[in-house]
Amino acid sequence: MDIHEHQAKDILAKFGVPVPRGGLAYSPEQAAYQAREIGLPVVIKAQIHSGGRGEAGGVKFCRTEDEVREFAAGILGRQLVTKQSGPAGKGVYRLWVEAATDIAQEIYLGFVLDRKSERIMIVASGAGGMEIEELAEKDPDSLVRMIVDPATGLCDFEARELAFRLGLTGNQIGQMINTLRACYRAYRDLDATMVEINPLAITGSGDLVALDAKMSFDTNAMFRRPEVAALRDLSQEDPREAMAAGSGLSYIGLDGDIGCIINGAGLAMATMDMIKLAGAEPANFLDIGGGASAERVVTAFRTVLTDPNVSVILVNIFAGINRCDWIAAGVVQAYKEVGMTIPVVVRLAGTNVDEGRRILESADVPIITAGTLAEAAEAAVNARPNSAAA
Amino acid sequence: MDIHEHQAKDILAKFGVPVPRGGLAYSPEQAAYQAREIGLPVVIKAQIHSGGRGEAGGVKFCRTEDEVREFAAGILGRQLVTKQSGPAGKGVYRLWVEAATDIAQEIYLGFVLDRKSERIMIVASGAGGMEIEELAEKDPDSLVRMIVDPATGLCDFEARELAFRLGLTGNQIGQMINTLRACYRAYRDLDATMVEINPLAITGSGDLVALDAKMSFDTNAMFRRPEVAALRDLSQEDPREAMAAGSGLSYIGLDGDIGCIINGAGLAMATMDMIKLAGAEPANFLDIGGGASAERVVTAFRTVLTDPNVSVILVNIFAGINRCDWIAAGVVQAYKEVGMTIPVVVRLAGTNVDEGRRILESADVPIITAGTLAEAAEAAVNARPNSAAA
Amino acid sequence: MAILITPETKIIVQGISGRIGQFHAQEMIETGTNVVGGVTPGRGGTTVLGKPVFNTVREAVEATGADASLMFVPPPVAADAMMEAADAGIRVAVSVADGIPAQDMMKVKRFLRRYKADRKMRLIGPNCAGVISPGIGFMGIMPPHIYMPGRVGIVGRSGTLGYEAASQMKELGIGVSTSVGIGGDPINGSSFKDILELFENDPDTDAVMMIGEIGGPQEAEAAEYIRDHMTKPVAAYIAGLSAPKGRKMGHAGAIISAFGESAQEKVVILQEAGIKVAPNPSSMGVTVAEILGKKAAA
Amino acid sequence: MAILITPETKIIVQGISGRIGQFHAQEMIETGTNVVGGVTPGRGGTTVLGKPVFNTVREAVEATGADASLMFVPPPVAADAMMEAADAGIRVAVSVADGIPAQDMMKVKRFLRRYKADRKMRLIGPNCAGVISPGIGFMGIMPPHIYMPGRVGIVGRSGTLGYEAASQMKELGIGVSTSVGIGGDPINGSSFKDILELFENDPDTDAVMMIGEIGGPQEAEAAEYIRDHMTKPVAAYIAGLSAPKGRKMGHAGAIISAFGESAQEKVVILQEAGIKVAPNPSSMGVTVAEILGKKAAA
Repeated sequence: MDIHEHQAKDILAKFGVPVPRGGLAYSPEQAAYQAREIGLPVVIKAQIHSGGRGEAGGVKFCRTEDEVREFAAGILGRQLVTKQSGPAGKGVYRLWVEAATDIAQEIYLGFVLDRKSERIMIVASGAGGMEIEELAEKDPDSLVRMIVDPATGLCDFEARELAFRLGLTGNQIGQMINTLRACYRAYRDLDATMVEINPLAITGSGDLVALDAKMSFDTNAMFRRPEVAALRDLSQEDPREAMAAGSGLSYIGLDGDIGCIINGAGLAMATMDMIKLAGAEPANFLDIGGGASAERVVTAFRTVLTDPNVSVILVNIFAGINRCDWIAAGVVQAYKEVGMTIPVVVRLAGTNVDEGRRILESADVPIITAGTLAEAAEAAVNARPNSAAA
Repeated sequence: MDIHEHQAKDILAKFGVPVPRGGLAYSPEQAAYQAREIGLPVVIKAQIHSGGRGEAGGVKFCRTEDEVREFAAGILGRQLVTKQSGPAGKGVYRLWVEAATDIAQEIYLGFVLDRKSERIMIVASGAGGMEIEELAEKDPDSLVRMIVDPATGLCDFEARELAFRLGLTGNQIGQMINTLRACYRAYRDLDATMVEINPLAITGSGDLVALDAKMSFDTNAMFRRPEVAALRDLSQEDPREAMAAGSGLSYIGLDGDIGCIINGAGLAMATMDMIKLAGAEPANFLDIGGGASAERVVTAFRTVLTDPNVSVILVNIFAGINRCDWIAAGVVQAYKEVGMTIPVVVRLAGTNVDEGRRILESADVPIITAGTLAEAAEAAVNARPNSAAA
Repeated sequence: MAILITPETKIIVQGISGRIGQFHAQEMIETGTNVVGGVTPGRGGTTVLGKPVFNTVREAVEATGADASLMFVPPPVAADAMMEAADAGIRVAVSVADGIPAQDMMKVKRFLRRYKADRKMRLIGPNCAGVISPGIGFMGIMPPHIYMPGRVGIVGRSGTLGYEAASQMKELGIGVSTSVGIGGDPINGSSFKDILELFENDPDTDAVMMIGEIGGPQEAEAAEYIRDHMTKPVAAYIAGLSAPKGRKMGHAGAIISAFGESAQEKVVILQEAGIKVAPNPSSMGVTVAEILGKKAAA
Repeated sequence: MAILITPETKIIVQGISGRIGQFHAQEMIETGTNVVGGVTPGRGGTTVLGKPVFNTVREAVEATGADASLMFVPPPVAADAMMEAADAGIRVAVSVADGIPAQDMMKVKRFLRRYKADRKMRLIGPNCAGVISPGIGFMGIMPPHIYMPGRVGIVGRSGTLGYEAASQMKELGIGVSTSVGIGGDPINGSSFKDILELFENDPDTDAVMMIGEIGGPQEAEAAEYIRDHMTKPVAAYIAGLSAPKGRKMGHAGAIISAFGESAQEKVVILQEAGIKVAPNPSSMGVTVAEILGKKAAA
């Protein structure tokens, strides 16, 4: 789960990270008011769940209130397309106005889960401002990595070593130790999956301040972090993905025309691979999850059909904790309730497969059945209205 | 550092331990008011830094406001002597008034530092109400011990196992897990050295509630726990010990007549052993600590002399991080400033011993010098005004 | 013999009194699995499916001599159940829970380091289908009828792809010694390498089918182990060749990282280590047949 | 050879730029101790007493090859300094800091478990006088002139009582191989047993004087070790026979617990293990002379 920059800064500031003074605005007037309160010049930043805002025109340095008002009026309510946002972009509904900072140097600081050590890893670089991927490519020697032992947490001496390795001096050492400690605690105490400060600026007067901040959180842990879960902003999410997630489905929209309803993330990915191999493109990733009821299957059909590009639906179920009879009942129910106008290919295997097949056969629905994964993918690709042209 | 029952309950309640409703009173009227607010009957408990209050008459079950007023008037301002308080007792300046609880069973629950494993140990017993020493003697089989691994903290399954081992059932299991978790976190997060709930009562309706609570804290960690340090109540401490501690001295008043000024806790104890062996009793334990200035030595003299029983002072210094010359200068200064009327025996050894001896010799002070520990102890015992009688 | 579940294994089910726990425990018992009891805190002294239920795993182990545990415990308390099993002396544990917080798994891995190797619990999962030794028994949620007893091991992150492989193999008359789902979470109890080691040392396994996917370092680690230490042939398949970069695909673990963990890169790493990689998920069975043939020829 | 400090030991001083650090570093250098540098964060690149100062212990170790560290670091950050030393590869560290929070020491002990035995740092202290191998060098705050070089080891919780013992021994012409103050805190880096093991294995030590006090389990643990594993004679003294029950006597560690840790009980435990216990602190030297005589007779 992602949150906005201003929320991340709020959280990190509470843990002790130095951030510039700032305020939130939902309108040009509010932005001007905030600029007045903070004192000009200010920097205005579009709040969207995506990086690359600066290059995309989402960040503006303003010297006057008029500039503030003009920029805010121009961007609020717009979709901002960045290199990370996807082609549809993300809607800008709030702005963060903050005191402009005199920047002498930019540091990159990130906290992520390292799957190799299965621990939190700190990645830092004295050449901040760039994305971590770029950094790793352009200035790999500047990257400092440090793994934190959860038994003791981040020790001050480790933070100090990291500060010295980044070339910091004087007061910056203590400030860096505090910042690292704060980020580590925020990560650990709030079940984050990522904390990133980029840039962590060294100001003209030599102090550290976090100019941008990103945090992501472990969805699985949000049951025990209600204060974090409350920061979720649905305006930044794909409405279909959010709706599906609410019904226990894992759905991701893609660019093809073959709608997929599959159980298990692995089988879903493999089925998409088979579709591609057969010369077509999947319209989505969809995992119906374990223990799926007929109702959930119907919801899956509804979700897939919200995509106008879908020209055929492929249901591929290898039931373990699921049951083929429930799935089959769901398919039949979907035909009755959803009003199906496109072909549906169904492949069932595993728990209660015979009952499942019997249900499909005895129901009066025009389903194309398949015995194996390969047959299913091929049948789906061939069932497309335009496949005769191929 | 000890705190009062009501403070410990406050802290533990914030961490999630169930406690009865209660309020603090500094006068009989306040006590009656609290009783009215809480609802009669109530239990009134003298707040002193000592156990054994019940047997000593410091706890009273009251059915009427008059009873409350009468008990409060009788005990406030008095010294309460318990079997743990020492003969002088502890002054009662505040009362805790709390809702009376219907007790079905009493559980003992304690958290301490186990020096063997160097970890926090939980000690619990289904036969609460008694002191842990009594429990260990009378019902050793009821004692359940569990050591907590600091790398993971107390796990729920460990707490659950402990609850089952105490014979708890139903809702009590969950309540016990919460209580154990809360105590462990309070201990760990606040640098406690001891958390004790005795009794942790099972009420008539089967719920757990902490009827008494004690907490002690690690003095060395109070620099980072200002909110805990603020709970210190000087009225419960020996004023001489508190004064000495403020000057970097470790002083403990005892019953004998030989005042001791020594460096190092080990040497101080050994010197006391030697005094006892020579047939006398030390008036105090006093460790002047490392790097002692002449001023600190003077303060040590003043502190020791506040005890009217002192008939001779024994200064025994084996200097390492200390310096004999500074100590000697302090002794000379004490003679000038404090107005010494009793004999002083001084033994110096270690760092800068020659300079120290020279300072003592060249000063015009009637000091008895000794070369060794044995000579020093013997000289002190013999220098007492009444020693000729022995 | 097979691995992890042998005829001697005594299994308890943590969470046996729940609906799902009871359903799968019954399947296990019906298939001849040696289930000796269950654990549900507060239900100690009752019985479920004719098996005794205990309040704690420790009590269950003491009373039944159980050495393995299958856990049907909800994600928020699943990590605690794992630690309880480890502390009570369970040697093999399977967790099917999907949705355990990553930091809980960090804690579990940390916790397991308490124990020396000869006393350490082997954790399979979480978020996995479990373990089946066809003809002996199973601990998990897989449909047991799709597995034919035999001499090829299966190890995979994805449960359903494991079924797919077993079923393709059965179609070709190739049986399974043991099939292990190691689960799709970013932090899991046993890695590919851990299970490959067991297969390498199992006299009843001749070859292994390994099913990986995008994300994480465990396939590369496995490739190195296979190249340097395995004498038995290994076939592999990596799911997610068509996954768009930067999107999560269900498994929290299946994130393409910046540091070279795409399906394409994994295929190359495996091939460079001399492993036969199935070109698509429909040819997993055929690829196993090929490496078995190769072995026969060698 | 002696223990802990040998002629090969290269020592750094953490906190060398401070007043106390500098004073004792100078004493060490004047007595011929092999001090190779110091560490003060932020002072890297400067020199103190002609020795190079580094920002981190790691840098100091890399530049000087130091393998031992004496720490003059204030109690609130003393634990961090210990962990830094351990992580940088220091093998012997002495902390004199008095007043370290107990939970900080729990963390340090936990931290040290990261390292395998052949790489683990031996921590002496905190709240101790340090270590001296007379004639070779010292790391600590003791007055070096009171120690005569010789073949008896001293190990004690109390610094000043250690001086007392050395001085009584010198009076009788008995020299010291190494004297170790393990410190008075409830949780310390090395126990009596740890140091006794070193003396037992040191060819240049013939006998050991052990100075305990009230509180804690380490004297009883040492008694068992001496009885079962030591071939060299050991004399002992326990301070606090006259300490009133239930009062703290300075050392946070010197608390009489409910579970049998009084001075009287310790004396009995030691005597039952066959150890000669000095009846009072003035007879520590004489008691050492006795056990040396006994050994000569054996």
